[in-house]
Amino acid sequence: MPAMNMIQALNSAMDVMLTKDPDVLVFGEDVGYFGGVFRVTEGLQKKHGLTRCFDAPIAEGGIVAAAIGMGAYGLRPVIEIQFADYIYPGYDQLVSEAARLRYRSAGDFTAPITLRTPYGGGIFGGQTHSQSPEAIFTHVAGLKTVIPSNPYDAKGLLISAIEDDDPVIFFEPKRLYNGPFDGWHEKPVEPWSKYDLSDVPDGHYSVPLGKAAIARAGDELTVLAYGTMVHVAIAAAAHAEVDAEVIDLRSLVPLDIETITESVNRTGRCVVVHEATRTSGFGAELVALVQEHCFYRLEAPIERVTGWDTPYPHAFEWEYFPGPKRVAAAMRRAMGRN
Amino acid sequence: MPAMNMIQALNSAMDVMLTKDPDVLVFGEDVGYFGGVFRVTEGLQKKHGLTRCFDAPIAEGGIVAAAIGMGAYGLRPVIEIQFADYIYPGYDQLVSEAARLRYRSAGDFTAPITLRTPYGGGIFGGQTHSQSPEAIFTHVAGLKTVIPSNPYDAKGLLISAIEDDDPVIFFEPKRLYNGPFDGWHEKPVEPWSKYDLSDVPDGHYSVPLGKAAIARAGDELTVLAYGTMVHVAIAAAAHAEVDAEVIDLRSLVPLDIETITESVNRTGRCVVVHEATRTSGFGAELVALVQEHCFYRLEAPIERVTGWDTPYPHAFEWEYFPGPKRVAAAMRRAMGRN
Amino acid sequence: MELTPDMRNEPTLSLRVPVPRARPGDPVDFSHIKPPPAGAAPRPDIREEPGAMRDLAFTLVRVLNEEHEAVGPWDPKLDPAVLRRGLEIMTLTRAYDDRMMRMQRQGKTSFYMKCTGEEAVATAAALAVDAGDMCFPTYRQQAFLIARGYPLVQMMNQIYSNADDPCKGRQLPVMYTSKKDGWFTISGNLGTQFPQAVGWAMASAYKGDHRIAVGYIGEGSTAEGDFHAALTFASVYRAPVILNVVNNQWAISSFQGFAAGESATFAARGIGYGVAALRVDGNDFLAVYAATKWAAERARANLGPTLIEMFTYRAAAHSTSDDPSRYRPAEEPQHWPLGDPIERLKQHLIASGEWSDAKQKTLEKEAVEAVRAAAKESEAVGTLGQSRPSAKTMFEDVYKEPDWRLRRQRQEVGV
Amino acid sequence: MELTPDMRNEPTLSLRVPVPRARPGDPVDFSHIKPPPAGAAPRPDIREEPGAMRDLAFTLVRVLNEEHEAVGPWDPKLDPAVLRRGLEIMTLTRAYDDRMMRMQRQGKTSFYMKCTGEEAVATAAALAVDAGDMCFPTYRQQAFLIARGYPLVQMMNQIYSNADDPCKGRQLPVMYTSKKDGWFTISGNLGTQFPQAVGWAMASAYKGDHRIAVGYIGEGSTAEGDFHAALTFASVYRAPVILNVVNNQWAISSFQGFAAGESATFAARGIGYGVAALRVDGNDFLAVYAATKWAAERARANLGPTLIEMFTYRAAAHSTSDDPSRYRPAEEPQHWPLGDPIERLKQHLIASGEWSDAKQKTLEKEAVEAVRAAAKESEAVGTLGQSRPSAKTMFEDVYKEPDWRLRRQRQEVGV
Ligand SMILES: Cc1ncc(C[n+]2csc(CCOP(=O)(O)OP(=O)(O)O)c2C)c(N)n1
Ligand SMILES: Cc1ncc(C[n+]2csc(CCOP(=O)(O)OP(=O)(O)O)c2C)c(N)n1
Ligand SMILES: [Mg+2]
Ligand SMILES: [Mg+2]
Repeated sequence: MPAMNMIQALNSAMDVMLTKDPDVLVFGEDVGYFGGVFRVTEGLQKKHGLTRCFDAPIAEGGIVAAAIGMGAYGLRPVIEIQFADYIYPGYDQLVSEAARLRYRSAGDFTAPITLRTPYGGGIFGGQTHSQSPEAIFTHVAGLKTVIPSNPYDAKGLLISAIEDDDPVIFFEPKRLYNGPFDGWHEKPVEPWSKYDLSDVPDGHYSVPLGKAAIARAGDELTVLAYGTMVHVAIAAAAHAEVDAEVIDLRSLVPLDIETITESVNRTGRCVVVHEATRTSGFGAELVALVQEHCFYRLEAPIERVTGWDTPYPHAFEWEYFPGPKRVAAAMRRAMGRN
Repeated sequence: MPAMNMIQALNSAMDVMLTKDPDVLVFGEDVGYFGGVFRVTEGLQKKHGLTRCFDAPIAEGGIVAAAIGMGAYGLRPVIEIQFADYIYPGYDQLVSEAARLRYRSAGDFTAPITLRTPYGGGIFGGQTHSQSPEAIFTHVAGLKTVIPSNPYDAKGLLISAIEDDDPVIFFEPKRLYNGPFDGWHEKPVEPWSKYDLSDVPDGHYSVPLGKAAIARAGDELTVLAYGTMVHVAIAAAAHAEVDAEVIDLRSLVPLDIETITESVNRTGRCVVVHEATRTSGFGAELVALVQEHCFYRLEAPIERVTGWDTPYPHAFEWEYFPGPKRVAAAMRRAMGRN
Repeated sequence: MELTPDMRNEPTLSLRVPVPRARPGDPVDFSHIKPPPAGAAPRPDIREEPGAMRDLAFTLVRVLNEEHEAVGPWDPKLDPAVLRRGLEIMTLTRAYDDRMMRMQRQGKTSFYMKCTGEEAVATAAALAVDAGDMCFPTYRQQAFLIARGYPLVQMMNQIYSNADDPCKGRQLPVMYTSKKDGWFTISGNLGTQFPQAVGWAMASAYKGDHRIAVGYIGEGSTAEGDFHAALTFASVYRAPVILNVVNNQWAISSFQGFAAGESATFAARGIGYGVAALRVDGNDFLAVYAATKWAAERARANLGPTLIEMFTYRAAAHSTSDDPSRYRPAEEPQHWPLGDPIERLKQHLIASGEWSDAKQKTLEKEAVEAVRAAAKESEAVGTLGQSRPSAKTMFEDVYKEPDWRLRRQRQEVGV
Repeated sequence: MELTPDMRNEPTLSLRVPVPRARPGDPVDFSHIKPPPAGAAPRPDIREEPGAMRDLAFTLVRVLNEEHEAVGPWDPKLDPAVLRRGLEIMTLTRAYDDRMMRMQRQGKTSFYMKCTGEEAVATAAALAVDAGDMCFPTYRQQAFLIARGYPLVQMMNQIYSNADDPCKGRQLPVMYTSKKDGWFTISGNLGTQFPQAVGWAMASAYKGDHRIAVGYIGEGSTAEGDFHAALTFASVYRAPVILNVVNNQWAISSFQGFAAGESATFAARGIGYGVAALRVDGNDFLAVYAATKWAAERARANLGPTLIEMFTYRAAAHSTSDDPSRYRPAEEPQHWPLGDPIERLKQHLIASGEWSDAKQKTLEKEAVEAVRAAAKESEAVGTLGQSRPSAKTMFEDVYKEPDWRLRRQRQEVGV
């Protein structure tokens, strides 16, 4: 099996789906001839043709709206929003339309669209190239929200998203595109090819939505994480010397509540991590669910390690990013070992 | 003191501020000559003139953007979004601009705008006239989010919001405009004039942002609520026969964590209620905070009573609305009395 | 020395806020509306470049003259049977509107919206396009759905959110859906469906289909960003779509000046995108038909989108929640210079010997009867609150399959 | 029997996706750009109705002819001192761009964006408006800020996010702010500032001020809903604002066809809103100056907004993250038919006996020197990562006063 980085894996997922299903098409700003600013769609236009992978006007709302219309017709559009920070002009179409089409029409119309967008910080992108807006989609009934943490899942989940009959917001951790990143930002980056999860089959396969993965098995404490933070959590466990079970949620909606509950009921301790601002982040929902489901097993308060309640500042990227030190400190607090 | 319903109290707040500060102006769809579809701005144009209270194009994004430009100039615009359900086209301007102007310019520019909008269900408005999107604003660093529950607070909080130098999203519980509503929807509605909190002074006064109120004192359990749900919680306490302390948060950001913590540490039990969809609603943040601050005093899982994870369906309004029965059931569960 | 602005002898700036010509109590003033004579506007070949027909955005395509004759190059030369069918649909729509409005007043439903005075806009368009074409309506094109033969009783079931409501009680009244009839599910959010129509049309083109999309937006809602997205995408991808702006002069209480309608026509918006644009007398059934047909031919010939401003007047209240006498002279509707679409088509048919006042009376009676019969059937199922779909359906269709949250929430409701 | 579409003898639909005339490897093709002769466009009185000057949206206002003379009604007849000042600013801007680009390549900062080839667009406008007017720039109008006399060293401090950065290390490089210099804080989000400029102008009008706003947007970004909001609000409230579309042909890798630039000009967008619209040779300093001056006079006389398409070319990469040779012929910039703005202004000054090649050489040397001196000063404070504001500032300015969350979070960081 070829070693793929996350960019290649995502590209392969679209390539496979474009080949398999004539109703799949891909569009977005700069995704056509150029292949996208992160090169995730590179070569797709050349291989599949001008009308199957093409550029779009700089109008995120229009891109989503056009995709909804196409979905209503019967296509499966895959759209790219260049940075998650630029998704807001499309928010109305996603919330008021894509999410509700099936419900309001009692199944008469649906919007089987996949919206891909790179999210997260750690690339010195400043406040408009670093955001993690996943929470505001998880609040919306009718949308699914998916975030992979490695090439294998990226491809398998993206294929599932494209094949899914509901609208899926697919966040790509851009800090992981070229290699895993554990938050020790001064260490050199290792390419994905050194990791097992870069063994990505060339052809079609899928990873189901709604099924979490155990990224690191452990017994002392449960970490709930997704995307970039999965790797940070693993690094933090080593740093904290805590035998943490790191759950890679993979999809936030639908959420694999069983895996979460089983783990926390076993460990009795839980740390939730994400890069997004803390207040009303998806971590709040996770904390709420864990305390609802595991209250009587909890031995310590559930900790949240998150971005601060500020924008993502350019020069203070590493103070903002919830790196392994902060996660480790939370783990130790949760263990009563501080 | 005159008895005012909430509409009159809000109108009076704007009247007072238009009179007091020439930099205050009011605009939005249908708010000028007509006085707004809920008549909250009635008479303001006539009294203060065409350029101080006027209609706007049907462009929520444009309304917010214009207000930001005005704020940058030095005005204090008060804008109305006709229904909270229609706020999403303005979301980008609120999140990417209003919320960040001060931060990104290091205080060089600010956006002292107040955005008023009616929210919530219970008026047979169907899914596009019933939403409660407060959570998606509380997630955004730089925005304040305020929700009054009675005429006195409505006026005092709105004056505070207009005088505040940061952008404030001011949600008006439309089900409470004409009288309190405790969720027993088959009971006749009583007008505000029968209630003390309709004693609203004519002139200028303010209720500070960030200070919760004890809507009902109690010792057995703490309910965290805001807007319409304050009244439902009080009714539910009676129905459940639980001596609940009902905290009316009044502002979600800034949040009065002290009042919350003090109460829950005392009662050891907590129920959080809101009308918005459950997942990633502001209730999740409240649960997270309470378990972070009061973990060792909690005697039962914190309960959430919320709207379902569906749109707000026209014919199933009362199944959707988290009425006193559902809140009471949660109280009794929290008390171990079910 | 440079003069600073306040040293110059300049007036100060002042903020201009649009004001309509007449408010309650003022005399009606339509003196600014000067409809050109019927037949005057040229009809370009569909292959003409949009840039060569910009003038059509500033005039008014009209076919019916003062003598009720069809004149000029836009006369679609329709078979009288089609005209009678149009009259029938419009008459039925008006009867339907009247009854549903009364039903709301009687508390049988929560809300209703009439299209009185605008019936031709949707009716003629529906007859001018093909059955497979998809309509992306606003809440004011019920005549289009009626023209497609959708059963009145189903419409009423939706209005009543009753047990047979095709929307399963989820939508506010008037938000119909019917994919098989080429009718897109109506959104309560203004404007959103306009660029969706373009996306649908792009999909049809992508698939090498023949079907086109027909989108609608109110003139007030053209201010939304979605309007601009629709025009941009339609132009860039030359989508086979007809984009209709229904300029009925009012957006609830705001006159069209608040959508920049004082400064230019809405059809003129097309010019900046290189989109062919027509401005049409929306109360002239024949003009609406001809313009729609022309636009449909262009679209089907891969010549791209057409923007049509349907110039008309909202004769009734915005909705049952509205009272227009608070913001416009009560007599304004009667003075609308372009008349009533039903009356005008009727007169044309009479003038051409195809109709009579007596026949119209009969038609009206039949329409009222048809509505009454449908109402009886629908009300037997139930009006709002009397019957409704099973409560468990409330948790369905959020996703194709409910996840654990929805299953659990449904259990909590006990259904 | 009615013919269904596929029974008709019609071609099937097909989706049209725009394609630029030349890709890497292809010969450069600017044959579609046919600039009219300088001096040909009429210059209407500022009081003229926008509807009477629609043609100006389809031509190109040009002043400098092939012989480097200023000709025609738009000749602003500028004092040579102003022209030399313009040349100075443009030359300085280019030197600044070159150095900062190199600094990024050397790892001294994370990101940079040049405006090479577009210097006249911002420079001439800055000189044509008043000091109190507020500029709402994109990231490509640095020449405007330089023209306002803002210190280069401050700009560099921002680029380096160093201890003296006026944005306190919070913003991506090039996102300057300076209220006192009439320069609005730049947003990373495209388009958002365009309707804000209108709001600012409305506020100025509301207060009976004299100041106007000058907004900028790239041609690619005109597709955003914000562009439409700006035009709508400017038209409705007749705001004293100049709305500039900088059409530099490219939006990263997408040519202007993806913003509907193949079907009409960007200036033509103004027509649909009844907004006065000019299309201007953006590489002609005199034309940009004259058009801006005209628009400013209109605005200050309460005559409302003007939309100006600045027709130019992005000669450099989009940003330091971009490589244009991947999507356009590498030689395209050299073939741009409207030349280089600095070269053209220089030749004009030489032709009018006000300048020489030798003087230009000196000016260039001085510019490089000025930039070097500023860089020395700024780099002494620190390049990216070498110095920065105190980390506690990270929690300031989220609100006027931090709430308990921010105080607690700051404590957690230990600053
Ligand atoms: C996004 C959004 N904003 C506001 C509203 C509230 N609203 C409903 S109808 C209406 C007026 C629409 O006027 P117009 O577009 O002219 O259509 P008409 O009613 O005249 O057919 C408004 C403001 C809404 N439904 N959606
Ligand atoms: C809302 C938003 N969408 C996308 C982007 C990413 N982006 C940055 S610059 C750019 C191209 C802009 O092109 P144009 O408007 O023509 O301006 P130019 O760069 O040519 O000056 C894009 C797509 C963004 N910054 N903001
Ligand atoms: Mg209207
Ligand atoms: Mg550009």
